[in-house]
Amino acid sequence: MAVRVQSQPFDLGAEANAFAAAQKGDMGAIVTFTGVVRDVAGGLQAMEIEHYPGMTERALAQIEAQAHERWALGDVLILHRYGRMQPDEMIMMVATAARHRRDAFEAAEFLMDYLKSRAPFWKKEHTSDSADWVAARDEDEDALTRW
Amino acid sequence: MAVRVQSQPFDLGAEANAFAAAQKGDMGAIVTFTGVVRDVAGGLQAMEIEHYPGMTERALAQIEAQAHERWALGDVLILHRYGRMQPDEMIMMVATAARHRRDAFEAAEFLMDYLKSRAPFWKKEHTSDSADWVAARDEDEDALTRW
Amino acid sequence: MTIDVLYFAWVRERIGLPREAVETQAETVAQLVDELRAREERYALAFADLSALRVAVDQDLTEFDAPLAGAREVAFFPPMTGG
Amino acid sequence: MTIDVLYFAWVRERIGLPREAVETQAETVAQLVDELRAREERYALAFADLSALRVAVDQDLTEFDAPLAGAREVAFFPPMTGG
Repeated sequence: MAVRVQSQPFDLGAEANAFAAAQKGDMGAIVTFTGVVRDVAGGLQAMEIEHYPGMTERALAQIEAQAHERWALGDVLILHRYGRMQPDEMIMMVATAARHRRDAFEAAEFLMDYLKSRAPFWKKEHTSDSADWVAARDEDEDALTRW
Repeated sequence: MAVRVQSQPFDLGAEANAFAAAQKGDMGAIVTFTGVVRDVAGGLQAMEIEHYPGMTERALAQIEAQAHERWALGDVLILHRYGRMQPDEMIMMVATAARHRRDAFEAAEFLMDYLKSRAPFWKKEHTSDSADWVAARDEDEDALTRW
Repeated sequence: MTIDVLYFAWVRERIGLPREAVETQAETVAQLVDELRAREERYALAFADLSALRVAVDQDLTEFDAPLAGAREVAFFPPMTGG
Repeated sequence: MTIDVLYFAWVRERIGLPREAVETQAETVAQLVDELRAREERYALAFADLSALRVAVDQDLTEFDAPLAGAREVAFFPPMTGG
């Protein structure tokens, strides 16, 4: 079980290398997903992420446990930040290890789909003249029907 | 276009960080896949990868171009080693960047499925008493029917 | 019974506080919501459209008709936007 | 015409060399294979089962009935196992 919720930045490269080095046996496939703060509409000054301490860790651990039940996996990492971030900063990452690439890919997509809509994080976008909570997207909710 | 074919080891963390740092605009989703030499049957001493210089780069560039046609992507990286490797060494990686996570995931899976069966690499497993060419798996060929 | 009631994101902003202890006899989340709505305009506004809200009881997502027996913590918030 | 013929993996090992220049009048890959098979036992063995082989003409994967007109390089190898 590796779930980390933190406000500090993380180093994708260091995390990916440490995750890969920890895999034993025949886990030949490693997938990572990284989410980055992007300024889609223009004018974004900061992204603020609020979360629900306690429930966040609990929800992420449940999502991770479900992934282990559904796919033959080695380790799983879920790392998610909260607090204030600048454009181009990394928000979160997941990593999966598996013997077969399909399992590693599917499990990583599953983790992303679930944590998008089922882990208690809320994004707020700050521009020079406004601060708006990001609305949940129907397609994120719909993505859960795949699983 | 970023296709690299090399015998030297590569550093997943350094590659992932450099790839992420190069993304501009609204590419908020980054996926990496890494393949590692695993000793599945026991007794593996080395994995040797032969390739077809010239055709390899050409085939990988074609696969990358197809991915760019099919998905809305930022950069794509395909890095594949040849020569002799020890268990736990990294063989290859791909990285994709996209605005939407589904595009980044699907493109990475597509790249993997195609390079498994359409790029001219051949693996040979060396144990203490034998050296055998790895047989192509039907499921790798079948995987191409998804796309 | 006393329940810790938590608010997040725009629910927190609209109600104006992140958490409060609520003395209640509500048997379900929906009854608790009705009690909160009756308090003040800011609560009525925050809970105007339940379809725009999610609820967790003791840190598990649940529905508005969920029972509150034994619950210690109830949280209200908008649909999540992590990742 | 003279064509560079390349062999990889176990095809290379069975034939015993990585590449050779072949003088041929073959009009298709299949005709070139027939000429090679007729040379020596090691060629006949390497090309015994075409379903176990793949072919590239000028570095593009193709079929055994592909024409050789204008081709400079033909490569024979087993199904690929990259990744």
